[in-house]
Amino acid sequence: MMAVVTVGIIVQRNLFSVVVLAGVYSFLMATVLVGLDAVDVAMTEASVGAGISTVLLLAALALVGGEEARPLIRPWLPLVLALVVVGALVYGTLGLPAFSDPSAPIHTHVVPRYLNEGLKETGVPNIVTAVLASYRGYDTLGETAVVFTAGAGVIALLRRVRRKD
Amino acid sequence: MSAGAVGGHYAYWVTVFLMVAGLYIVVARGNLVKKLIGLSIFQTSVYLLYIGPGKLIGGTAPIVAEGFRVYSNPLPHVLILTAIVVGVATLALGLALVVRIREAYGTIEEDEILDRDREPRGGE
Amino acid sequence: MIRAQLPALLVVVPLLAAPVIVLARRAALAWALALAASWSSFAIAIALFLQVRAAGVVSYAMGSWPPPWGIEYRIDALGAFVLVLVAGMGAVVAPYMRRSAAAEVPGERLYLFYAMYMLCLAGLLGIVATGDAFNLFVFLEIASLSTYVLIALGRDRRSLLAAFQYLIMGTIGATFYVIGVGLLYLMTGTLNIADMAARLPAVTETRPLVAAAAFVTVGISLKLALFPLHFWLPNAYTYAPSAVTAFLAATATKVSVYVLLRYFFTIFGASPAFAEVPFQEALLALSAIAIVTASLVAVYQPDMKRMLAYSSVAQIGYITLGIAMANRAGLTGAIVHLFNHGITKGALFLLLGGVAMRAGRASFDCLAGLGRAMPLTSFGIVIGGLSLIGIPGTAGFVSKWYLVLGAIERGEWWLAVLVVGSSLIAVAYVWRFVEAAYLQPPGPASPRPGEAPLALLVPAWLLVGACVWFGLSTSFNVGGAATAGQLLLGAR
Amino acid sequence: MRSYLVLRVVAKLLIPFMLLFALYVQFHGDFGPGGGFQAGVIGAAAIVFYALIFGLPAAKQLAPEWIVETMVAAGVLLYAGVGVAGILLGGNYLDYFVLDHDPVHGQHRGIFWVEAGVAITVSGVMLKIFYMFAGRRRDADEG
Repeated sequence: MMAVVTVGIIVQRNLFSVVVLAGVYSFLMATVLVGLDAVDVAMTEASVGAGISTVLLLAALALVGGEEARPLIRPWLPLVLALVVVGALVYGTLGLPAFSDPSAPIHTHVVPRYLNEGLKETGVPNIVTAVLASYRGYDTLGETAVVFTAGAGVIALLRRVRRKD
Repeated sequence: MSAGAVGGHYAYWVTVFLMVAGLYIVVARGNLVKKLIGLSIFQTSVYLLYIGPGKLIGGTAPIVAEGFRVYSNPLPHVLILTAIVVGVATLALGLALVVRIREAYGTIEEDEILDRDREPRGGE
Repeated sequence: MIRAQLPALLVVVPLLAAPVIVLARRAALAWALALAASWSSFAIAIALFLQVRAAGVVSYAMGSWPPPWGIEYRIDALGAFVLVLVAGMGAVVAPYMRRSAAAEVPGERLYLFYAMYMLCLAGLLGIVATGDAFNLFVFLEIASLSTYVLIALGRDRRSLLAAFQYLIMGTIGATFYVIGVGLLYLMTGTLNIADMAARLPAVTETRPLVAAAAFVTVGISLKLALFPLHFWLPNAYTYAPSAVTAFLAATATKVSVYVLLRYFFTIFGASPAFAEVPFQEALLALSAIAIVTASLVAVYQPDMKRMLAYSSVAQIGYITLGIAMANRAGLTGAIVHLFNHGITKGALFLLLGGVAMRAGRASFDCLAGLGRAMPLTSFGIVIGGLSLIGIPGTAGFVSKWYLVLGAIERGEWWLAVLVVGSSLIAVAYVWRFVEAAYLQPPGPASPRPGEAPLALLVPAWLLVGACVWFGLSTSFNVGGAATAGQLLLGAR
Repeated sequence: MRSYLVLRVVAKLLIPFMLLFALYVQFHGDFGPGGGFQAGVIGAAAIVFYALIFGLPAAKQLAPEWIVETMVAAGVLLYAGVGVAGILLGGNYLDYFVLDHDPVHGQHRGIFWVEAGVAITVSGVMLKIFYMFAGRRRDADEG
């Protein structure tokens, strides 16, 4: 399903439809994430990935004009690059543990502590929020700083300068 | 590759396809906005790489409640929340740059911009 | 009590300064805050260096959660050494920035410029100090995003395109890094670098490890501007405001080298799976090509800043060459060069900033007759150029000496010849400046006689002095590098 | 902004619930899915939705430019401030145990304030970016 949407994005020339397709793509991704029990992430992907980025893209398109020029004349170079990366990736994933075997290292090493003591230590049933805010709270501070940087950066770039620069 | 293993690796191969599709758009297309969208597709494929293996067949969402024993792995979810936010931040900044480039050059096609640069060095 | 909190304060002080600056909204106040924050983080970096010299490794658990569960700040000899370089450059560039940025960045955006500078400093310090793989990615993003904005604030319209291209390349690099960390997480179950290194040998499945190593290396070398992936660097350095170029040239690429060292030796060195994978040889070949071609391209550049940008790509080739040698002398040479090149390139770009401020551009036609118009600046550039070549008595010589030593130790003569030979190419492009500045009469475009403002000269000359001082008394930089090299090799 | 009667009525109905939902997501984050980011984004989306329907100037009265800009900085300061409070009270940076006599309650308090900081910054940034893009277009038309 998502593969079809992605191919659509590649082929599509009119930018407006590409943006809409990107929105559809994000919503599809959100549904897949719900299927994978990633409820928090699905919600974020839906609201942030589909909502805000589509709004931003549309706002930018309004300023930038929605038509795309003819595609690149020599597409074979990127294709070759893409195929090389495919090879490396498939090679890499062969050795990975199967889809959901509980014996995989990620389930056995660090996570059990979060799951078992999470409620006792932080009193927060939603382990994801507990890990996000408390166990790895510093990551989230960095993340908020990233959002802040983007915000300040956009202000710096787009603030109208009185004299035409 | 026994059927089980192939089934097990389906999630990875979807990730691989999306990753490569995103990369292809960024490299092949000249339009700056298209590049940014390709970039976000490339980033979303990483989410699958993290969260796919985190799922346990019998498990439910990692919210501790009575009656549930097996939970999916919450750690990748935390990492992906950060990755989504970083992706949107980069997108917002990229779009701001595209708007400024559009005003400075009048176009958002990479090759046209490069031609405009080869003119006599105006705008110094 | 404060001494125990130093690792956290090191990053938090500049990180906190940025929002306060955005609230302050006035450029003068913003500059004062930026100065105070960068100097205090420099002081903390020095205190940490002393702590590490005494205690070996400083470990700090964020939020009091023990390491594998919470995020850990882990500063060892190598980390402390790079921290001093980054924080030092931050402290030196901050006073320089007041005049130079005011001339190049439009007034309303100046206070945001300082906020971005603070975030970039916090990001870079955060990358070096952290002991957690994913946290490193978060701070890598903070540093990169603020760098894109800093570059885009340049006066020239081409700085926008340079920033955009760097954004695309940088984000791809960062995402490659995340894929690498994801694969490592899937195999070891932990994100803490030290914990990961401990658990890696136990992992039998080698294929994903090799893929993870490939992804992390490609991702980081994109940020490092290693030879085939360096296309964003010349434009970014040339069109960015000169204060930004100086700061980036001295720190951004060096931090990526630190990450490469950290991954190569601490994590991948430990597991036997990498013995047969030809990483070392590939890196050796790439750095050799980088040194030769980048130096050659540098000789034919019309613009001095772009010439120095290509020379940066070549110098980074030296550092990766030292890493690829993987023996004690080579590694010490790489780490020492990381420090020396940081100072030298920082000094050169700061001086060029003075020229750009007075003459509007830093291209060769307006450098003619600089010797008389701006004697102090051009003399400083000459000393910096000598250190770039590696003339005995300057910092550059020390690192080249160790690199040659490492090459001989490995018995590969062509490497030693390469290092010395490419220094000759460096002589060529430094001579181009000397010839333009001293031998040619002042052309129409060259600046009216009159020195660069004091606020620009003092920091620049501080760095030029450092070049010479570290060339002569090598206790600090070689000592620090040797212990760091020993630590990394010891980990193998 | 031409006025669409139907849109305006629907908007009047929807927006209060969107804001309410944003607050719900914020405070319910501990028990169900949700947290600072989602709450911030949904809040910002509600106001953006309002701006689209009732026009930018109207939205700017609702959330004036300078308040949004202070929100952008205030959220990060709040978050880092919680961390500094942890240090002052004796723990490491971002240590919630020391925020209250009983550790678990301390965690609750820490997580609450941290999530609030995140929500403020995220909604501030999203709104500010929207104002910038929309404002730009308005000037571009007149300029």
